[in-house]
Amino acid sequence: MTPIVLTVAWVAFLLGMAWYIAVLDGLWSAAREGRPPRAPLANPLYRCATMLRQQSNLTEAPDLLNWRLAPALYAGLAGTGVALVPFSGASVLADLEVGIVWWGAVEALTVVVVFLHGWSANSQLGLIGAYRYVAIGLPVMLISMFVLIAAALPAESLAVPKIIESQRELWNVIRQPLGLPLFLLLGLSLSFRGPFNYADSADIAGGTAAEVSGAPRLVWEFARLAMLTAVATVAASVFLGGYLGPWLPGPVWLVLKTAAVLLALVGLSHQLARISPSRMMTLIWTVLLPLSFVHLVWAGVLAL
Amino acid sequence: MLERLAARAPVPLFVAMGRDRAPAVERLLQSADIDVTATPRHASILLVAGRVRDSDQAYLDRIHDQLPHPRATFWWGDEQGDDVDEAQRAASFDDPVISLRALYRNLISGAHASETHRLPDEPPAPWRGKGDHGQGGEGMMGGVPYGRMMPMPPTPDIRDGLALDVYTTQIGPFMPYWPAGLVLEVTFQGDVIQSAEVVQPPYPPRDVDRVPFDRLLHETTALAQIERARAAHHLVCIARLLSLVGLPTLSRRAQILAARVRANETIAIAPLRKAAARSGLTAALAPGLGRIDDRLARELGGPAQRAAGHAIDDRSDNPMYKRLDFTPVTQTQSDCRARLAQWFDEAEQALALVSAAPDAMIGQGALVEAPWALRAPPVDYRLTELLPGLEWSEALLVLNSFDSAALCRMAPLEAP
Amino acid sequence: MNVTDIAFWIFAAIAVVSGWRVFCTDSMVRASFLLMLSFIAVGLIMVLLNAPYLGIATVFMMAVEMMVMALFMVMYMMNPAGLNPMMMVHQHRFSIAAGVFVFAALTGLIVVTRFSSNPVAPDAEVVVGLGKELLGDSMLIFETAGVTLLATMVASVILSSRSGRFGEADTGAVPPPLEPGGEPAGRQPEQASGHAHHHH
Amino acid sequence: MTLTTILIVAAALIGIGLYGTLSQQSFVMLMMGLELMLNGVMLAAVGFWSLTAGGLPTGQLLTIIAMAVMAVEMAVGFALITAVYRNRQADVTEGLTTLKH
Repeated sequence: MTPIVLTVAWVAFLLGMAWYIAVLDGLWSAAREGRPPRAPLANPLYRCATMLRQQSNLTEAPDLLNWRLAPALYAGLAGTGVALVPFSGASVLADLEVGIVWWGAVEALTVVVVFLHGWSANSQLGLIGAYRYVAIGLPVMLISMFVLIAAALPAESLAVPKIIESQRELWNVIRQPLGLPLFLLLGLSLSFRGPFNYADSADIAGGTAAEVSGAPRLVWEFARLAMLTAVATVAASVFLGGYLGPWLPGPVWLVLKTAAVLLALVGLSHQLARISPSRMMTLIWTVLLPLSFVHLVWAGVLAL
Repeated sequence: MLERLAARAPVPLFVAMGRDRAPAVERLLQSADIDVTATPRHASILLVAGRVRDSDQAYLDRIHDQLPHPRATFWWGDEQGDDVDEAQRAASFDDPVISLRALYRNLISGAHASETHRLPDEPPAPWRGKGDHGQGGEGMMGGVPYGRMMPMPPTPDIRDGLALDVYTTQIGPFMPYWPAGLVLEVTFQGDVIQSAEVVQPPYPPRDVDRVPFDRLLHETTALAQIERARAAHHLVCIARLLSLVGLPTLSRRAQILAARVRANETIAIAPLRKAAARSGLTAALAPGLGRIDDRLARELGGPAQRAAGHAIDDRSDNPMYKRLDFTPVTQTQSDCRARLAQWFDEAEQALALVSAAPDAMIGQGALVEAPWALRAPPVDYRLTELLPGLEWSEALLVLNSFDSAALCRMAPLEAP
Repeated sequence: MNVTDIAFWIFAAIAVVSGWRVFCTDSMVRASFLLMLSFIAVGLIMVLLNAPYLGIATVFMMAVEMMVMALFMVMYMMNPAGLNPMMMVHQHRFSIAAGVFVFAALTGLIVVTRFSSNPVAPDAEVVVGLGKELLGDSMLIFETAGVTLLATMVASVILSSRSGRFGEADTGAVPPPLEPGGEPAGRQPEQASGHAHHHH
Repeated sequence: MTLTTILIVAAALIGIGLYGTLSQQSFVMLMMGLELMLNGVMLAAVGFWSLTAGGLPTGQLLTIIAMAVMAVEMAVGFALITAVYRNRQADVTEGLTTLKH
């Protein structure tokens, strides 16, 4: 594929998957509430139009540069995450030798961007959301780094394409069974959904997004979906063999696997209750992080 | 094109819950055509449900001015005079969804003009700042923007003694998941509450929940009606907690159940309870969170008292209930978990009573326990003693683990 | 000038300007994120210099570090959320002179020195080389760094925890007297504390 | 992009860092100055490694060690600030006077 085709495919993939998640969200909640869904396919578009129609308001003395930049940066980070992943053996937008390290940087910068979004609006509930997010986001990021290092071990490389190629015989999800579940938690945390929604939850009136309206809000909401897509794409590639698969062409396999991971993520976000931030911190530091150590040791022993 | 698409979206609505809001408010909020937002910044229509105290008007105006254009206000069940446009009000017994949709469509297309600011859009005090971002000046403490207070001197943190700056702000009365009408002045360190003071007490329980109990004072009333009102009240309380722990879909299910109970339909609570338990609702409420001491539980009465293990219920002495072998359910722990379990148990028990004696009548003036403690004495305990030391999210759970009658009693206006 | 040169100059300008703005901005949060921007620009220069692992690891590490830094800033500056600007400097003229002098001296040295030229081959496997070095010949150095980090973690937890050596830190962990009934051992701090000072 | 230009940029970062370290009253801002100096050192190290050492792996190792030093500096620095703050409520250098006289 030429770079132009790849770029178009990349944009279409991000937009399409964001729409897919929004549709899934609608269907899942309708099913759980026991009512018919309301225009399930078009509803996300209607909502987009509503946000575009609204004025983008200002607060008193916000840090306007950071406030407007944060949604765009968040979406951009998600975009670079997806760009790391090859659609097929020969077509990858960003063929980075240290792809996994860049993904780590994406996670770290996401925490910064979300904090900035909450901080720069100059509003107390947004700031509480921002602080909470940092407290939870940083340790979850550590977990995902251990998980990804474990996945890089059998491939003997930090590049995403090589990690995919190393799964020709056996997918990492079977070789390293703890990896995918731990990585899915990262997905919920990076896009703050369901049990990990400490940044934008309703108990702090929308948190970091409490003061934003209009087009910037649309970008912010899209960026959350795009980040979830990025996590699912990386998960599909690192644990489920990415484009590898019989009969169908590679890109189709990647899309199918990503869609399946997204279904799991949406399900998890709707099915699990949120515990208080301090208890979540305890859970992460005392249970999940040690679990990721065990996982890394296990992967290391296997790789020997 | 954009307008046509936007007009078909669910109406983004911010609800300001007033006193005596319409019985159908829960039903409205779970309609798929309505999108209840957590902040006024995301809404296009400000729905004022019920009456608003005069002292809340200023808060309401501030919320109104936070709605992005195009925006409009809709009064529901408030006896606003004829000066309010027909398109922007509904009587409390009306279903306003159709009017709301029409108003929203006209707002989007421009047929209905967007409302202007109600308050002057200017700082509350004269500008006294400097600097790029307009917040202040120079020196060790920075500036004093708009003559506002600078941070308080640090106080030792409740948890680990690290003395840091605190931040004081007013919260309420129209915050989502917040007891309607309550205004607290809260001092935070991070998101931990250091102290709280009542500025305005919450609204008393709604009329809709009291109807069968008030009727009982002067006429014979069906047991089924009384118990249905109880189950509906408890389900609404449960729904609030479900929302707070991040299960909005289950919360809407509880609201739908409450509306159906009120509409005399036969429902089962067990599936909801099971789904909530499977989603980790109990795990989300830390054991011991919001535990109250025995004395307070006794003074509060009602479900809070029974959640503390005291089997005290007016229904125990009623001959009709005695005939149905009624014994009060109780819990032991007296914390948020126990009160939630108590609501579930009592709602299930109420529906069991309905199906056991669908035609039973209770004689006029008989003593029957209300969903909350109707005749409990004033409490010598303040909500403001319960909150310090809690994180914001925990504080909200604790607040919502009490019914509005208990909150009213715990949060009277402190004498100046 | 090729693309690499243009990119280098852009990143260099970002690194230096944002590094300078760190000490001019009046908000703590902005200061730490400006420093992060400076580090990111340097990290990207490293990528241009054929060190992709080091460059991107710098971005990754500094994003985390500056996030933590921002939180600490807000915690310890008597300034809610770092939203109020302030200017807190001492010996300002001397510091400027020292900074300019060091820059001028280093630049002078750099300009007069002749460096040998032996650039890294474009097709060299630098990441593999670094990995082999870290876990091969230089394993001892690498492990020493690891153990040092572990010791640091232990030390910082001990230093920052509430329970001090002689009782709770915030109530004043006073060492016991050397003779019974005497003055506490060690030097006593004066009562004037930095913080109380600001609230005059 | 020659070694000279890279080193001049690094020198500028070190100079600014030194200015910050000497001029800032707040502990945390002071640490920022130190970090900026280390930033310049890292850039210089990678510049030397890339353009004069012909890709010798130990050159990269030096930068990794500089990063570790930065992490140590930061962790110990914050721990000390917290300890001092608990004791004295001090967050600026003038708040500490016991080593004077």
